[in-house]
Amino acid sequence: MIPGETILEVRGLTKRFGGLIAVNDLSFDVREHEVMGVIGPNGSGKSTTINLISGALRATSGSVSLEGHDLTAVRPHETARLGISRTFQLVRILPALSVLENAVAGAVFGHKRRWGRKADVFATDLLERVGLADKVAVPVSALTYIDQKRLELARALAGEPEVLLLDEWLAGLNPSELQVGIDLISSLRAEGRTVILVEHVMDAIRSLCDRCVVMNSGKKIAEGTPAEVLSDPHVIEAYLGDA
Amino acid sequence: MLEVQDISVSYGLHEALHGVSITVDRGEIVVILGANGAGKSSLLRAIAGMSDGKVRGAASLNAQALIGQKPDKVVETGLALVPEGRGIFGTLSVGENLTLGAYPARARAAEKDNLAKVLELFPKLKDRRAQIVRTMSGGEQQMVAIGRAIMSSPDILLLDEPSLGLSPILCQELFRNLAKIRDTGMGVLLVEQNARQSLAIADRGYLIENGHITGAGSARDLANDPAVQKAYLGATSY
Amino acid sequence: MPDILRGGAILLAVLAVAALPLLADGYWLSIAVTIMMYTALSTSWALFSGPTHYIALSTGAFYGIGGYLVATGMSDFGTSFWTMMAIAPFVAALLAGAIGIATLRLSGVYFVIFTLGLAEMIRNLVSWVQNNFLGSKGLYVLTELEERHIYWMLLAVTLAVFLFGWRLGRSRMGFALRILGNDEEVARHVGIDTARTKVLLFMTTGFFAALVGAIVAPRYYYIEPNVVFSPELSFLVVIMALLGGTRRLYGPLLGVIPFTLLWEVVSASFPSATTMVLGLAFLLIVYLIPDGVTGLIGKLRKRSVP
Amino acid sequence: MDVVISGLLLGGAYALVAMGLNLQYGVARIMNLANGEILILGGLAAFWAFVSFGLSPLLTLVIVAPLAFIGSWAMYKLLLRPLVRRAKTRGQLEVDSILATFGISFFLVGVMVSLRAEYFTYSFLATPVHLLGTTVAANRLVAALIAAAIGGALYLWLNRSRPGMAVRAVAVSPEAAGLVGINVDRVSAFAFALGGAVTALGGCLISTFVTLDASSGVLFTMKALIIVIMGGVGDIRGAIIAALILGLVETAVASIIDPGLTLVAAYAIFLAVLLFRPQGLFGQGNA
Amino acid sequence: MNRRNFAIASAAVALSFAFSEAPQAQEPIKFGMVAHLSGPLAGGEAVTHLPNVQLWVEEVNGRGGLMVDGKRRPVEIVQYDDKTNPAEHIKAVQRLASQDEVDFMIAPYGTGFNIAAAPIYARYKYPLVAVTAITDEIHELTDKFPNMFFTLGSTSGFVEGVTNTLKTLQSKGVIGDKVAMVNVADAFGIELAGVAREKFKEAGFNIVYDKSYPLGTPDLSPVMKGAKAAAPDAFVAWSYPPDSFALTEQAIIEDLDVKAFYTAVATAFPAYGGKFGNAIEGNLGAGGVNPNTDAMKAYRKRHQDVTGKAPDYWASATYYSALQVLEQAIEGVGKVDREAVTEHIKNNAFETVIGTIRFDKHNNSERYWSVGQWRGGQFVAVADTGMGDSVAPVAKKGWK
Repeated sequence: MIPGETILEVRGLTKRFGGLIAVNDLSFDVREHEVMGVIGPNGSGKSTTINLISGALRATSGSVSLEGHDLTAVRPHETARLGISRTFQLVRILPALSVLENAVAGAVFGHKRRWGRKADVFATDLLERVGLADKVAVPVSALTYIDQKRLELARALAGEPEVLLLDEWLAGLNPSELQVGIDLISSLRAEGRTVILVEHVMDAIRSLCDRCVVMNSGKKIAEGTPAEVLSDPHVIEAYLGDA
Repeated sequence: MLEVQDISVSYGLHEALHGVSITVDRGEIVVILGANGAGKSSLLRAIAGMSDGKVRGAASLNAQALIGQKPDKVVETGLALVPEGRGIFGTLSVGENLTLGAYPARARAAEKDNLAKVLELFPKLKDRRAQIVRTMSGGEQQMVAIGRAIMSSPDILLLDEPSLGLSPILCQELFRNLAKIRDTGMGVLLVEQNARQSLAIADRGYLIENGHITGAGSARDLANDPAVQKAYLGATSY
Repeated sequence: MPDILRGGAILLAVLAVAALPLLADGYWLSIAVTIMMYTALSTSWALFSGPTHYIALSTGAFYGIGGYLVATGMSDFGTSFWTMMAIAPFVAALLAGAIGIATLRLSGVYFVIFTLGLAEMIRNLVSWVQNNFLGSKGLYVLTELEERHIYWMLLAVTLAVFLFGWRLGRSRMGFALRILGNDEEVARHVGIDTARTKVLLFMTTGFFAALVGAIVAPRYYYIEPNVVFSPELSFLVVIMALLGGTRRLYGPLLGVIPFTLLWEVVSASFPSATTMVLGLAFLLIVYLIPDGVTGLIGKLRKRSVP
Repeated sequence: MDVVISGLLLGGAYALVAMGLNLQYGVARIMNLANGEILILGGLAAFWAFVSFGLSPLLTLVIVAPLAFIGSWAMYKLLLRPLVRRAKTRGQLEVDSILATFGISFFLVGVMVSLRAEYFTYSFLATPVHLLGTTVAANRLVAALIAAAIGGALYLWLNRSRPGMAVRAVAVSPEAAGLVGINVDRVSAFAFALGGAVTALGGCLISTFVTLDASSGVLFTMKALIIVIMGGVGDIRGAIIAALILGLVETAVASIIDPGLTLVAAYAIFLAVLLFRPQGLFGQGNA
Repeated sequence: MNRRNFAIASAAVALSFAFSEAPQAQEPIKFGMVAHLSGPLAGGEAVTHLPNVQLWVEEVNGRGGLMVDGKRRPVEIVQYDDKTNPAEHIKAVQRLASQDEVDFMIAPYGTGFNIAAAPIYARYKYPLVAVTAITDEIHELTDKFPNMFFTLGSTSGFVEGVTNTLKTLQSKGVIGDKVAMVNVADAFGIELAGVAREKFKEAGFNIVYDKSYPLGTPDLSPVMKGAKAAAPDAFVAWSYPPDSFALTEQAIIEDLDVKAFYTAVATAFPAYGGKFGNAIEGNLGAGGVNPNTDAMKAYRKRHQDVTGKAPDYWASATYYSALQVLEQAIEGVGKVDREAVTEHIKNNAFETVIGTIRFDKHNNSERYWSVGQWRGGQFVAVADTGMGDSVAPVAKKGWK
């Protein structure tokens, strides 16, 4: 799908932890229907960026705005209601809830605020969408790793986000699961969803992203199509290695 | 010599590690490569007596059994672990961290020598003795963590993803230092995702996938293996 | 069971419980009052602390506010018992709101410690106000209410707590609480205002505790601040709720009944060593029934069904 | 000046109470609600030795401290250690230890009631001492001096000696302590026992100027918890300073505003610390 | 489960059987008692109530028991602990009445507990001879609960005693008109301080320091320093036991130079004299007795011999007297008939260790000592209502 208008704007975003600058003057735009990759070495500030956008952390300076709404000083629940959903680096399932309830959780408090039967139907559809239709009755503790990831994705989608943040969603999957995962994200892309994807898996970056931001030590060192950034000498030096 | 025989680790119903056997000798660097969740950390924690799960199998160092021992006993047999996230005492000073490293009885006699060794390896720490560790940068904290492990006079040093969160330059420095540590006669067992750099300094390596050892060999052979190249050197991030 | 049958059964049970003062008098009625009081307190405590895992030791404070406001209202201002009973819970809820806003964003331990001393602090504060601004010839709560009237009022409160809990369990807010209890981070990111949810629930707990304190006040005729603001009560409520289990709405009830009876047996059998034996009983509960009675029942059920 | 001296002396007494709890909560991670009862037991011992044998509380100290050490050690090993083992999370341990130690405190109150239900009160060094233009009671001064000595000794021991450092290491991170070969179990038990000894010792001293009875422990537990949290969990220096601040604030409020508001003031500063510095005055945050 | 005896009582019962002239053992008369064995009031209970019950049981059973229906029946105590918790107290009283079906009950310790238990006593028609209960609501309470009797005076009577004592000292030129007053901030202290504020003013005293402190305050030195700074002629504290001790100790340390020093509850405790020795010569406090009557002397000696401790110089004797009232009323009626016993108490006079007790139409005995003073190791009454045997108060001369 052809990328549309700019939907998310990040401007001069900076986050300090004590003396450490985790994110340093970061700016980029995400356009509607676009899959934006954020890559970089461990500790380069990718996850901090996701946390700043989702409101889990508050920026030291700079701004994030979604369709003109300033998200910089907004708490996570408000961010969620304004249309940003996320998954977590280490998968976070609600262990005492059923599979269906896990998915419903995303639908109830998001900006559509579905409830009761409506929410159940909606969540059931999404579970089917991510391939969990036959696992609805399974206790969440018995789900495999990939199924937990699917469930988390269903929960995030249930919020009907304007922008979906996937924080290393593919990490830890074995090669066969990886293909399933990539296909799933690719189908989201085909639906025209706007996604920010933090990843280490280069295959996924290449096949899924419209554009990429490369970070190192909190700074953006490159931005462009995957092909462009992956051949950028700075990126090779700082991230891919020249050995 | 560290000998790990047929170790399995399970957390509840989930088995994270199935019958893994490895050996590490003094004076060599052995690297274990594997994806996230493959069971690498489970292996190290099981050997060091810090597993939260149920551990079966055997491991021994210098003919002393390790499995079933608490971490403090394991340290006394001559094994030191630098865990993921470093496991340092963040609110204590560099000096205190190093002194605590020499807490095991086996390390007391050689405390001075070990300290000299650490400061030679990491000259930066020399004038930072009074600094509180958590105010230091990631790379410096990693030095403290490794330095503290060396203070316990280990025969074998275990490191869980030491390059995590380090800038490429610091990574290079780290791996150079590991090579130096090997040259002092210590054995180093390294769990890494940074295959390229770790294979460059390692003597031998194992591949671990879904809790199984799926390959083993000399570092050079592994680096040249096309499957390894695809899985760890090309297709993934590094 | 069809809903209508279940509804009928509940109605019958409630009627039977309500009829108790007609059958039992004296001793058994006073035990029934105790059970009813602790059921209301523990159940409302569990509505908040069960899902959120914040151990609130503030029941004694709010309960004390209820009793104290009734006493001071009647003794110092000549207001009626009913007026004060109506006002007290709202005062407590407001206070709970303020405390919640200040402390619920902190980690659990701070909250525990803050609430631990709360009863003591409020006792000091009201005593000071009483001493300096009201003055009093003692705090008397002289009403025509008898034990059975108090019992019925407590029954009404208990039913209200259960009804509230039942409605909550079926509401967005109840669902929000369950999510919050599972993972607060996730809860925030699916759009739940966790701070507001916690504060509102904490206010509800304070509301009910003060209401119970107000209703029970006429039982004592004479209110002493150091007795109504009892830190011990806070602990008893927590222990009974945990003994029963906080996962189910009826869980605390299953803790209150055996605990009250155990307490009776202990006080009757060891009149001069009650405190000591109760201490031992606490320890046994903590070590032997860590998941509460409901957890125990669940475990037994699992064992009997292969 | 009056206020400062009296405040510091009161703070000295509080410091004694808080140091013990700080070791127990900071190192062994047990929020010990029976701490106040251990203190009262110390007071009871001092009272009993004084009344029956005319033994000076300063001598009783020497007997009480090792007894309390052994008792607390046994309490940790037998009653609390299983909870530490059982707990999957820090929160779970907190809930369990709150309930268990509350049970223990009940039990101890029961024991003491059967020993002596009346007030324990006696006169020891209740003589005025003139100090910097104000009068203070000698017993308070002695208590404050001993508190300072114990606090100083503990501080030096924790910071200068190897075993002391091991205790601090466990306080900072039990996991990392295991990694450097510290037997976390043993150090925790030791710290808990030491905390009990210091608390009981505090009880001996406090009984010389406060009228205690079997049921008054909970007040001390509460103050101690407030101080420990204010000072920063696991930090002896913080506990001492927080105790002094609390003593000063309480005395100032009692003298200048109204004695009826002392506890309210204590709570107000507690809340202020929580709101503006949730890790405590000396706490190092969530390292 | 519910017939646990007070160990000493049962020993006494066993003893009484041995000496009983009746060939077969008589069924005991059961007396219920709910005590505060722990909690804030346990200290006072242990001084003032429990030893007297022990003494009384031993004495009555020593002579074979109470004469009822022409036979001597031993007495037996059924006792529970309420941990100073009114809810527990009410439950325990209920249990005594309906489960143990005790024949009579012995009044609890503390104003609040007497009032809280009154309705149950009334429902089961138990006479309640309250001792350690001081209130100005006696009329209202006895109207509501006609089986309730008061023996230790009213709040106003109490404050009047103090006012009169101060007045006497003032008229002798011992003190001026400046009074420093403090009170413990709970119902008891607030009530007394409230009444005292009016009465002191009426009597022309000038209250130069007036503060409250919370129950359980560990450090009362600021209070004493504040009082001292106001340079009073007299010091009055409406205090409870722990703070009575602490205030006195602080006064010694601060060397509070007053000629009248009053602390309320616990001043009459033997422990008070024991702790401070000669320093408290001339101290005033709540209560006091006339230690010179033969009855009182004999009582104090027996108390010491039987229980191993001295009685306090206030409510101990009154509490024992209340037991005597009950005893004489039961024997006067000659039957275990609670209503008749209540009537008997209303209509008769009783000879007790504190003298003759007779109740007025409001069930109040208007004979009590209200202020005592430490004189040569004894705490003697210097103000009273209806007793007429108190001595004149004297100036306190320093703390040495």
